[in-house]
Order: sequence, then C-alpha cells, then structure tokens
Amino acid sequence: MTKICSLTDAISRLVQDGDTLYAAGFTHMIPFAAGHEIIRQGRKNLVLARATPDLIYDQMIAAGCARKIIFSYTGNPGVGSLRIVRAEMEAGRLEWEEYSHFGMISRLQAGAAGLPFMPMNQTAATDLERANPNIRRVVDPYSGRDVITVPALQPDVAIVHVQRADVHGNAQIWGIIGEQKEAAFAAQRVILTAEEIVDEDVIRSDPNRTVIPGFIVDAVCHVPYAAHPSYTQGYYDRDNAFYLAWDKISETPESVQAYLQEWVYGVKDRQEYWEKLSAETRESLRVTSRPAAPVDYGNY
Amino acid sequence: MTKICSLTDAISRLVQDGDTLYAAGFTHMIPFAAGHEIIRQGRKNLVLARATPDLIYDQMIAAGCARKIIFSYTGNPGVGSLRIVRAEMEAGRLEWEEYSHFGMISRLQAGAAGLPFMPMNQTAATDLERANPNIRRVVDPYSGRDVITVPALQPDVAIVHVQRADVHGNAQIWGIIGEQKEAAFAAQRVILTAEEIVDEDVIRSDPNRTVIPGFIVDAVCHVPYAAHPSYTQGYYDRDNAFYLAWDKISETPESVQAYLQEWVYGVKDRQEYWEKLSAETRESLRVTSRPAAPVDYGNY
Amino acid sequence: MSHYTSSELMTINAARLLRDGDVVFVGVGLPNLACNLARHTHAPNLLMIYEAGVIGARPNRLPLSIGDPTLVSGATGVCSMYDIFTLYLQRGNVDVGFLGGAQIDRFGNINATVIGGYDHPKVRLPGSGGSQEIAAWANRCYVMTPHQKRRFPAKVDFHTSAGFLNGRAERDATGVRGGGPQVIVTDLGLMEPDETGELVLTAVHPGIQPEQAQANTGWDLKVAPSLRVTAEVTDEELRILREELDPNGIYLKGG
Amino acid sequence: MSHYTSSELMTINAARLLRDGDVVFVGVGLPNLACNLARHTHAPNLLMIYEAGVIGARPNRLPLSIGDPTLVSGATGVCSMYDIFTLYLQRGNVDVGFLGGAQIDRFGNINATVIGGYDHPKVRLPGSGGSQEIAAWANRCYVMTPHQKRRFPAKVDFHTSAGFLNGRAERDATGVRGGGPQVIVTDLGLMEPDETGELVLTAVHPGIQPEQAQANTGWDLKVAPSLRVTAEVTDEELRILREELDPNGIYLKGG
Repeated sequence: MTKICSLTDAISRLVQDGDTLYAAGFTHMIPFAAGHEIIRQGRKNLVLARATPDLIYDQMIAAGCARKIIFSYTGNPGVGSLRIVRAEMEAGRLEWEEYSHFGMISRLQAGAAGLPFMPMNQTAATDLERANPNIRRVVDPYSGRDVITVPALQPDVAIVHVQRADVHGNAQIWGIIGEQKEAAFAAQRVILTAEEIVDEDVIRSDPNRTVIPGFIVDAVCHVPYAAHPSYTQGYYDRDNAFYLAWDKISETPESVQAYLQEWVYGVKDRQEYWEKLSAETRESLRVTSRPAAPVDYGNY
Repeated sequence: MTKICSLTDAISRLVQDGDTLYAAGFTHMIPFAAGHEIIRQGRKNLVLARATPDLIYDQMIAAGCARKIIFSYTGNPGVGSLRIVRAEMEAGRLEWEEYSHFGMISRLQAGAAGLPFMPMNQTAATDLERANPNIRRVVDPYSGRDVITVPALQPDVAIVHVQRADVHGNAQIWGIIGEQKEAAFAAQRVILTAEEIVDEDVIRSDPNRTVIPGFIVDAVCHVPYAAHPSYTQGYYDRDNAFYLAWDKISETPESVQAYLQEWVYGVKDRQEYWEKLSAETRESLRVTSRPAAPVDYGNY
Repeated sequence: MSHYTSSELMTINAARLLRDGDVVFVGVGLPNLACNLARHTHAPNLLMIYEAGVIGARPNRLPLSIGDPTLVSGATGVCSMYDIFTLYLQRGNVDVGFLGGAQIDRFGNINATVIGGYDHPKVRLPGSGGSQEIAAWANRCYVMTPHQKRRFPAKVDFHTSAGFLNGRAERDATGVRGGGPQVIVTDLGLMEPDETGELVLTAVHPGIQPEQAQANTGWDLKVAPSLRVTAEVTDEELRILREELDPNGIYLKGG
Repeated sequence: MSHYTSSELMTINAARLLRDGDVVFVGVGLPNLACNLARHTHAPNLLMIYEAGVIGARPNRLPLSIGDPTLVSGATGVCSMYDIFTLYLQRGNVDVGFLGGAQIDRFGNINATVIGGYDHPKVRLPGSGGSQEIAAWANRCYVMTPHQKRRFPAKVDFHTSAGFLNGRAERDATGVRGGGPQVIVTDLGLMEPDETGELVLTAVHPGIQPEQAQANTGWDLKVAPSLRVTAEVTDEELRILREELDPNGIYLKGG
C-alpha cells in the first residue's frame, strides 16, 4: 500500500491541463520542486489558487502554465511586487479572482469541511465584495444582521511539502502550518513532497503531530530541499538572497526565460537543482539544532 | 505576570452563581478537581455546558449546583446511563438544551471564532431542530439549498485541564484534544488546571504543541491528578472501576450524598483526595513511558 | 457448529460486512470488536477513526470508552472534535458508520433520544452524540441490535438519526450524501432496505426461521424472495474474539 | 538632537503608541521594528502575533518575511491561518494592528489593491492580505507612511480596508468591532481622526511646520487646536534600533 513514487510520476499522473491547483504553505515549505516539475511537463491552462502566489506562481505564469489565479496577496514577501503576476494582470492576459486572506482561507476551510460556504463578519470595506460576485451575504438568523460568505474551494489537486511522512502518506509538520491541512482536505487529489520518509512507527509515536492522514493522499515523493528558495523549519533556512534576486530577474522576460532555462528546464529534478546551487549558498542555508522538549504518550 | 494560584482561589474569584460553565475535555482530562471545588464552594444555578456531561456534571447536579444543562450525549461513557441527569430531566427538575455532538462543537467553534453562528449540512433528522428553537436554517447563497445553523456559545467560564503549562498560562496538550481549544477561546474567562507547571522555555521549545495561549487565561492552578477518575495521557490511566462504581452509587440519593460527603466535602483539595485513594488504585493507574520521536525547530 | 453468544454472532456478522480499506467511524463495544475482528481476518487495511478525534488507532487492549488512551498511543493521528466531524465525516471521507439506539423503525430511522414526549420524557435516553451526522454522511451505516419487538416499532418516537424517513425518496430529497442504513444485524438475521427504503429480512442465521424474526418485529416484516442463511460462525472468528479481542468477555458474554 | 532617517522617526513614534501588554498583529518591516523597540523600552510585555500563525515570537534576528523561521523558533505558540484570523482577530483578541497601503484618504480608508479601475488596473497593487480584517476587527490600528500628496488623496480609488468610510457614523453602522485607524504616523507628524472620523493633524515632529503637512496632503488638512510637537527622538531609541534591531539598516536606511 505504499504511495511512494517519483515527483515526475506524481505530477504526470495527478496534474492535468486545466486543473485548479493549490500549492500550499504560507511562506513556509512552499512546494517549489513540484512547481518546477509542472513547468517541465508543460501543463497549460491551470487555475492557480494560493493565498500568496509567491515566486512559484510568478514562475509558473511566466512559463505559460496558467490561465487564471485565485489569490489574496500578490507581493514578493518581504521584498515588494510580484512583477510577472502584476504585469499579466495589468495587461489583461491573466484572469483573476481575489479575496482577503481570511476570505481565501475561509474558502479552503469550507472546502475541507464539506460545507457549501463559510460565514465571516462584516469588515465595512465593500469594494472587493462588489468586484467579486462570489462574495455574498446571508442574514444571521439570530441577530438579523448580514454576514459575508465565501463559497467552498475544492481544488482538483493540492500539493503540500512536509517535514516527514511515512510511505502511506501520514504526514507531520511543525513550524508555520498555514493552510496545509485545509488545502489537503479540500482537494480531490493530494501530492506530498517530504524532506524525509520515516518509518510508520515514528508517526505513530506522536499522533498529535500528524496534520495530514495518509488515506487522503495520492502520492508521496521523497524530495529533500523541495522548498528552496523558501525554507523547511529545522532543515534549512530561507534563501532570502534569491527572493531579492528574483526582483531583478523578473524585470525582463528575457532574464526570466533564461532563469527557467537554466534552473527548471535545464535540470532533471530537485537533486540536480540543489547540487547546481553554489556550495556557499547551500552552506548559508544550514541550521543548527534546537530540539523540542520531549513528551510522553504512555503505554496503555 | 504569573497567573498561578490555588484552585480554591481560582474558583472563588472566577466562577459566580448563575454562570454558564464549560468544563472541557472529551473523555480525556475531564476537570474533576475543579468540579469538586465548585461543589465545595456551593455554587448555585449554574448552566452546565458540555458535549458529554460525564460523571462530573452528574455529581455537580446531585450537589445542587446547576439549574440547566446544555449537552449532546448524556451517557456514562462506556458504562451506560447517567442516572442523575436522567432522573432530573425525567422529573422536570432540570432545564436542558440539546444538540448533536457536531451541533454542540459547532456552537463552541462559532463562539471561539467570533462568528454569530456556524452552518452545518442537513442530516434529514429534523426532530431535534423542531425541539430546540436555537437550531435554525439559512439559505446557502450559492446552491439555494437550506443549511442548518447553531448559534455561538460563549460560556462565562471554561475550565480546561492540561498536561503542562507555564506560569503565564501557555498550555500544551497531547492525546485527545476534543474541544479544549474551542472552549477556551469561546469563554469569557479561562481556568487551567495542569499536571505540571513547566518553565516557559519548555513551551517555547515546541510552539506547535501549544493549544491555549496564556493571554486568554485567567488562572493557572497546579493540580496533579486533577482529571481522576478520567485520565491524563502519558500521566495516568482512566479509573474504569470508578466509572462502573458510579453506576451503582448513583442508584440512590443516599449513596450519592454519602459519596459527596466523603470524597468532595470531606477533603480539602485534590491532593487530599488523591492520597485518600487506595494505594492499589493509585498503583493500577500508573503508566509506563512511550516517548514521542523528537523534532527539531532549528536555530534561526 | 460452535456455541456462541448473540453478541458474538452479531459481531461476527457485522465484521463480515466490512471491506478491506474501509474508513470506519467506530464506536466502543461491539462495533469496535467487529472492526478489530475484520482487521484480523479479511480487512487488514481497515482504517479505524473515532469521534474523539483518533485516526488509525491500534489499541493494545480492549478500549473501555470512546476516548480510551489505548486508542491514542500508537495511532497515526489525533485531531479535534470539530475536525473529525467536518474534515472527516461531513467531507465524505467516512465509508462506514455504526449506529445504535433504543428503537429502529420500518424505514431504518433510529431513536436514541427519548421514549414518550420530548418535553416530558417517559424514559430519557442519552441523545445523539455523533449519530445524527454519522447516519447522514457516512456512505454506509450498520446497526447491531438484538431482535426484540420493543426495539423494532413501526415508527420511532423520535428521529435521532435519519434512516429513510417515510421512504427512500424522502431521504434523497434532503440531499444528504450518505447512503443510510445498509444492514441491521440482529441475533436472528439481517434486515436490509428494499428499493422503497423499507427494512426487509434478507438473511437468517443458521437454525433460525424467518417467522421468529417476524414475530419479534413491530411491523409486518417482509421476507426477501432471495432470503439466505448467513455463513456459519467459524472457530477462528470465535478464537480471535475470545482470546485476542475480549478475553474477559466484557462485551461478548451477553446473550 | 540626533540625526535620524524618516523611517527611524516614524518607527520610534509608532513604538511610543504601543502600551505594555498590548496584543499586536505585527507585519514585517517597520511595524516589526516598532514593536520590538517598544518591547525593549516601555512595553516589555507586548505580545506579538503574526498572520502566519505565530504567537509570542521572540526573533533572534531581523525577520525578513512575515513567515521567517526566526519567528517560530522560541515562540510560545503556532496555529493555522484560519485560527489566527478567527480565534485571535475576529474574536476580538487583538488590541493593535498595523496597516499600510498606497493611498490613505481623508477618512482613513486605505487602498492597497489598485490604482485606476479594478477590472483594468493602471497599477495593480498586492491586494488585501490580512488588512481588510485587521482594519475591521483590531481595537486600534496604526499606519506608518511618508507624508506625500499622492499617498494622501481626498478619496482612495479602492477601499481595501475600511477607515471611517464617509464619516464615523457610517463605520459604526456596519457593526464592526474594531476602533479603526487611530493614528497615522508620517515623517512630518501625526494625524488622528476627529469626532467625525476625518483625519486632522494633531502633532508635528520637532522642526516641522503644520503647513508642510498641509502642503503634502491631498485634502484641506485641518490642524487640531491642540497641535503638539512630538517628543525628541532619544539616543537610546536610536541605539536600540540601529545596534540591536536592524544593524544592517535593511528597513531603516530609507529617508
């Protein structure tokens, strides 16, 4: 019953042209390796959903994979603008559907919970509600006041990077947990990339740490460093220099295509990508140990 | 800024006659010590909310603390009927308000989230909806179909037993986590009892394990074995023999009052209660160690 | 043919209904034993989840409550009650649920709330717990209960959990995603809903006559034309139940 | 009097607005520096929470993104984004939020979404992120932004976050629980809403004349009768910022 396969196989089998895709992770463990594999396999017309498109969607859009984005914040986190998303929106070449973070996360929560919508309290800012017909209202049957609603989002595929998973797909995450759980439960299909594949007994030693149960997972791919240039808590640091560099690279289509040629099309997989990074970069991302205090579940 | 105090002080200061109280914990870490202290202090007219009243509410009702219960299942878990709750309801001496587990938990979730209500999908069973005017409907603005709603529950006080907390009230729980987080955030005031008070650094070594943040907590009481006859994962086992014994004790008002005299009014606090248990009972509840596999957060 | 108790007979027949790979919302008592028996026989990949928020439990001892700590130690996951009812059950991730109650009627509706009027109960029962939602959203539901007339009235006093209401079309119209009660396992045989949603006798246990079931049912129980006899209880099934799963006979000695 | 940059001036004045014990929804950049400065001076018990779901962060280095791992290691808690927006923000547990945007208007409404029409943007900005809800539900909101006419139009092109709409009564009628923008900290002084919700100049920094602020505001900026001068920036405040919090001048060198 192992779900282990290569990331190449997982993307080939589970991501189709036209799919709505949610690459999860709020600044932490963004599944860059999977995004690059989707680019290499030339997927088209994807609908890319993500609270923060981040560099990975900028790159996928530059590579021509997407027809639409669903988002709540399009910045390059900590740096500034996300140039490609912005330019494509301004040029009218990219459809978009926009929410606040809370609206976006509420959509996933509804999708994960099997509810048709989630309510949210009013914010008094109504321009986005006017611009997006998916944002609606119902009357609270207790107070008689309006509450805002957003509809469930149930992507075709969610991709989630995790610290450790077993071969069945039971996955444990620590550090920022963003919307990974909600994305996995909301989606029809789930692809995991993992820094480590561990024995099932490791998972079973700490069940409260499990965020995604294996039975909703379709593929488990062992891909160390899959989150670079974002980071994996306890494993490696964020490559902030690359986030700054992308701000320059994304200034011209030529430099973007050159980047994709060298770092995406030009490598076979994440291992080759990681080894292609300079030794200095790899060294700068190392972290030293800061272990959690132990807990005991007891034998019963 | 320590919130450490005795349980006697905490109950005296934070639980008033007439309060709506939620003693949290789904079969795990039921705050028996706090319930007994409330009985000792003679609180009256409480509204006792809890998915499963369990023995603790049976005892509090027998002691005359409550005028009403809000619940979703009134059994003695794994044993049978909860005789006192049942008898008081049948006799018309106790008001009640009833939901399914999901309805009850949705009420807490709405209360914790600051939402006026939570939606739930229809179940086709409508008798409880007819019996409880708090269960209502709204029209899903996307499909046009009805969804069921329950109103937010925001108790005056939540009491939560935890494995470990620091003096500020940052609390970590493992094992069954039931509705502890939701109860704490929903309530206006929060009392914690804890098996162990640990250094803040222990909490900070594993932030993902934190279920309740200190700033919403009003009192932290160091009360080992506070959950007996229920259990604390990794610390001691459930005293199933007592759950069976209560089924007999609760057959007559006399034996119930005798129990309360001996085990509640007759002891000063939980330590005296615990020491009064037979050595054999205490020994039978011991558990051996089953540690969780370590995780590393990294120094950044 | 072995000697066995009614509880053993029902548990074994319920276990046989489970399929390898099923995700089962398990209760304590007989449903827990049925699931573990299936895991030890034909369904090693059965995934057991509990309303207390435990996923993939591997109990080392017989759980004595729905939140027994033995369910947690060694499980693959633990989540909150809100998550178990939303992400697992309401989302449609549960294949099988077990239901119980004081009354089950002709259309599989279940009463676990009250005998008599709701506001002035003659007998107050524990109430829904998780069952209102399990009955609505699990793909298949099973019930184990002794075959007695008072347990099988033509109409229940209170709909705690929906079966097929007054007929299958009425349930379908509500849009609930679950398939409703699929099999009622009793100590006399099996009842299953026909195309209208009415429970009919589809099997009897070895040595039982359909008339016995009819005499112990509160409506005019139809017998399916294809009435069959359930397979004999095997020694191996009994051995696992008695030696491995409930060695003290806590749940199985009854009947 | 020390020499300082505009960013330092704004950060120091924002830090002074924070109260000991405040629960602050922190952004990266200047708001993060302001909170840490307050922690190092008059507000040691400030609790910093981040929209990424981090509670009680104690960063060992300057966080470079809202989800920097240094925020997590050593924090008192981590929760999901859904939890941070519900249990913390919507529930009313957040005292202070920081907001930013390309445009802030006369009534404190903020635009971080688009310049020009929404469907055919002239300049597409990043969008709300967390700010729509922070502006509505935090008890007090603060804004830090350089004082320039294009940043302070009479009306914003798009309401990303609500200030006082067209006046305080209009915001109150919506029932949002937060108090709205309390102070706009610029490099010239402070603007605060009057009883109608209109932003008026309530303070200027040392050496600044009110006319400079008026000339750099896109509406007829009123000057409060009680106009005051902000306290001098202290050497200690500058030392903490420059030596401890942003030694490489990543956020502070500007201006």
